[in-house]
Amino acid sequence: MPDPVIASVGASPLGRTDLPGRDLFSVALAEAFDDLPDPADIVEAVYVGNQSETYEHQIMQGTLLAEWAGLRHVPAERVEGCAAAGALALRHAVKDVRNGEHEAVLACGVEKMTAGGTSGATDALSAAFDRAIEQRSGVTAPSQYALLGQRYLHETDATERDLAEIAVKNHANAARNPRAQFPKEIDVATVLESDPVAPPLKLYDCAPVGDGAAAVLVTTAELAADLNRPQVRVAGSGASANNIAVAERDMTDIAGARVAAETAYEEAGIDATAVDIAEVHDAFTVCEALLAEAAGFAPAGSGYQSYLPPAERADGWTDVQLSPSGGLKARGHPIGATGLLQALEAYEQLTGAAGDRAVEGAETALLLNEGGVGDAVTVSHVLTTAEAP
Amino acid sequence: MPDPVIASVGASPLGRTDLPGRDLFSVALAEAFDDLPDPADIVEAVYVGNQSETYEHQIMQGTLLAEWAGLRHVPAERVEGCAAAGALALRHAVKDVRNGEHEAVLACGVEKMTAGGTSGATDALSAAFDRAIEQRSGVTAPSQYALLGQRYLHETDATERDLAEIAVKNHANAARNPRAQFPKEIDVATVLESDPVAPPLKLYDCAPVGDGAAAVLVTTAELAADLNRPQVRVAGSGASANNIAVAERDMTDIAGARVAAETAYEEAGIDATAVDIAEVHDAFTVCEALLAEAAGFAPAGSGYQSYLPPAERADGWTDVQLSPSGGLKARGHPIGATGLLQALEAYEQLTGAAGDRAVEGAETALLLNEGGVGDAVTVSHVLTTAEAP
Amino acid sequence: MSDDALDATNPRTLPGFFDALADGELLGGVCTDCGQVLLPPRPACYACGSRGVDVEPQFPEGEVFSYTAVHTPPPAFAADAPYTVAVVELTDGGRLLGRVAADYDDVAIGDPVELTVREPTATEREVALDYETDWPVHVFELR
Amino acid sequence: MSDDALDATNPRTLPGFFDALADGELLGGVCTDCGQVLLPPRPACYACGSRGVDVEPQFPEGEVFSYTAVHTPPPAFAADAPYTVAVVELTDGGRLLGRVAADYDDVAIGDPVELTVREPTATEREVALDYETDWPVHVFELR
Ligand SMILES: [Zn+2]
Ligand SMILES: [Zn+2]
Repeated sequence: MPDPVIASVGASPLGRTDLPGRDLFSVALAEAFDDLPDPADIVEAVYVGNQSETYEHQIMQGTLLAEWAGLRHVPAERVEGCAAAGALALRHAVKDVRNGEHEAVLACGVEKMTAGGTSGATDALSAAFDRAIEQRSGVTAPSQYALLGQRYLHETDATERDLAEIAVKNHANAARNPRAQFPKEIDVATVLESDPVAPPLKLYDCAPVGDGAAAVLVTTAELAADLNRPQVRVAGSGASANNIAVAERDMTDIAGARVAAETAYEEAGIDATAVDIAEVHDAFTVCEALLAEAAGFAPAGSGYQSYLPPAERADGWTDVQLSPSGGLKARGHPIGATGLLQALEAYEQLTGAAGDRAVEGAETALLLNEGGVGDAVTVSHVLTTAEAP
Repeated sequence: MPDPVIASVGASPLGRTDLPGRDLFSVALAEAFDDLPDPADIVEAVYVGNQSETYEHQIMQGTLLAEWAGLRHVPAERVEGCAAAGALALRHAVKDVRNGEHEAVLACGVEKMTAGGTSGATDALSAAFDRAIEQRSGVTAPSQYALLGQRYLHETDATERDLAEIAVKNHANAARNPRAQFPKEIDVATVLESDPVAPPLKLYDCAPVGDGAAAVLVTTAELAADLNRPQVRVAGSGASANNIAVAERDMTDIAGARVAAETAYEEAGIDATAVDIAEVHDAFTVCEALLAEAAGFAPAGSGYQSYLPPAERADGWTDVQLSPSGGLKARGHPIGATGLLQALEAYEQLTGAAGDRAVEGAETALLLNEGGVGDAVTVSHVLTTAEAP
Repeated sequence: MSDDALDATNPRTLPGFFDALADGELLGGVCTDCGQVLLPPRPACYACGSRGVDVEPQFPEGEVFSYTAVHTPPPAFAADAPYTVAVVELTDGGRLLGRVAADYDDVAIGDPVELTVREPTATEREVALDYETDWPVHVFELR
Repeated sequence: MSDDALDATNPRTLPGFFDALADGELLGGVCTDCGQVLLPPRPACYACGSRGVDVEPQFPEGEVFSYTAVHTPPPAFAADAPYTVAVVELTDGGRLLGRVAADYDDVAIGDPVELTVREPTATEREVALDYETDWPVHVFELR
């Protein structure tokens, strides 16, 4: 089977922008194809991750963005698993290339979250919850995650201060990321004293609402070499659903993420100890703790130590560095683009393009992108450095 | 590569129902797995075609329906290309099986269109049009198709009466289809005298709004044989986007559908003359005429003769029978399920389960499922009779 | 699975489930293979995959498994905020999310609660889908 | 493609395009390779794939290519129905959909029309996305 690689990446500005979604995509596309032939000369299929049609009252984003890239008669579609939509798009591109369906596929993601105010985003995000019981009870994304967080604090030694430290760590990372929505350091007090949203979560435990688009070009290793592009190998891909309702899951063993990560590890022929950096889905601070455990980086109950230097973490922790980009929390979380922004960060880290925030010696990255609350769906990829064939 | 086959099908009642989408899916699932082991014993991945989150304020349909089928830790996602969502789900299932990703995949589709009244459906469908120019000009699905129809009548010898005859033919087919939303014959006058919707299209030129769900099990030929199921081979699959805006396309040469059909023919190693029956996307009567031409069944400008017996059609027409199910027009058009209802019809025709409406000697079927207006995206499959291996 | 038609009177569908709930009866699916309780009932068990699912009344009491307060509500519930929600583990083993009729500060994990059912408010009816309009709302009360 | 930043003042973005339209100027993308006109401008040409796309004013006249009347409007435009819409082939080669300020019965394929621009109505502003609020609406008038 052909070896799928990421051959190029691009992203729009992240945060509160004055551009519609398709224009954000234009910016991401221009960056991704800056040194390349026209997309129409290379790309054979397009997948678009997009969470909600309500932000811009627009479905058919596959067709729309393919056309915007100058591609008319190619397969193009939108894929949706709430905030995992971006990694679903990446996964389809990877599968098409490794199965010989196509030589080059464009995975993109876009979300224009700020077009309808905060209440518009709150409403759009709540469509990810089970309608019959959860939505009708008035829960929100922060309160759903707070239910996970409350239980996690109950079962483990973690404290609200630990969760705050995760936010502090991710902001510190973002401060060195020119793409970040919030490229500034914060302190623990700022998190602990921020407005209550859904206890134990406060405003600074929550990833922001924001706009953004990303584009990731997946090709065969041969084509990437022909194009003279730095390449990163996609060594494994896994995906797993779990119950849609939070109540019916194990709320502290994030089993769907565990299955997705293990599938990706198995395909890559590695285990968790081989991972140098991981971009995990810290939509809320507690997620980073839970996902560190699900990914096999941390023993049960000690994932909250992700903010500590490896030497200071509990026995059984790996040396992984989590979310060098700043994570969803500080890099930004434009829902449908997030999974591709994770891939972008890993691409830059593994190709020596991460500048000030480079994690020294990073050769293997894990991506964990989730949709719905927690692991209602999880998509995971293992990326590794690659030599041109 | 493994030979992908359809091994089972199921559908809910179609039309105005009092069941939510997930319950409609339960009905379709029960039929599809009536003679089979539990889904969890067979199915390795789930794709859900669904057009709009607004009908039931619900995204994450992949996760939700997988769980409803008793599948927890499998890849599950929603795919969306407006009304082509169902065939996109089928296409992913087919690709996964033929590429050895999975042995059995469940392709399903659901749409609960009647949960928000007619204005809800009109609004939800309009999200398929380009937002910037088309939606802001106040167009609707019927008026968009009317623009195609008006041009078609201008360029060809077709008349409004011919379009009406297409509706009459499809109602006559539906009258023999126990699954049809409108299982009753109508006459030409009923169509011509029905309320104007968007000239030249009248109420009876339009497929109805309605609820529905469908489930299609795609497996290897070997597994279908082990399960003792009648099987239909998926011999080819094609997909193509086109411009999102109607104005920017060739409005009478439906090029996206042409590309999708030709890709499916090529994979199947056949041409249009080999096709015995075709389920085409007659969301509006004029579509059947346009798609008969795009699929290579009819010479340019004579597709409107689809309602005539083969012997009475113009030279260059094949002997194909179009939409024995009654088509979207009379069988029903629950958007995200439609592509799978097309597959269901072909499955029943090719396995001798079509009862009164069986097309004698049918061995090869073409499916054309479209999303957006006309061919903004088209997904096509060629199905053929298969002997158990 | 039962041979009854899966129509809106069947408690294996949401309309049937909420009809029973409106009468004060919480119906759960109970897996005949592994005992998992499914709230609401559904065609198959997510824990083991079995389609052997009985429908049985669930005892309307349980304990708080996790809880929080919603300070930034969806637009339709703005007037209620902050309000408390919880995941409750019921006596018969199922888990169900719902509102708690108590201040956040008065709730703790492990607290015993009772399930009550009320008609939807005018505001809730306004944001309901056509088929949800008469569906009741369940609320947990501290015991 | 131009080196200018792709920001909201750039006519290669929708805000830039509609700003110019508000001033009465219809800007199109014109492919430097195959001449295709793209309305509104976009990063690449759908006809040939080239990213060589210039932005040029388009002459605001053309002919009706197809047309219809909307009898069953979206909720926001209910008061206007029935109204006429058309696909217009512009003199410079691009095609654009828009409303026609004429009764359906007074329009025919081939009729010459002129593009006019007006501010959005209060109703149109109500259903606009935040960033669309001030975008103008174009209307074709029979010449
Ligand atoms: Zn069970
Ligand atoms: Zn060109």
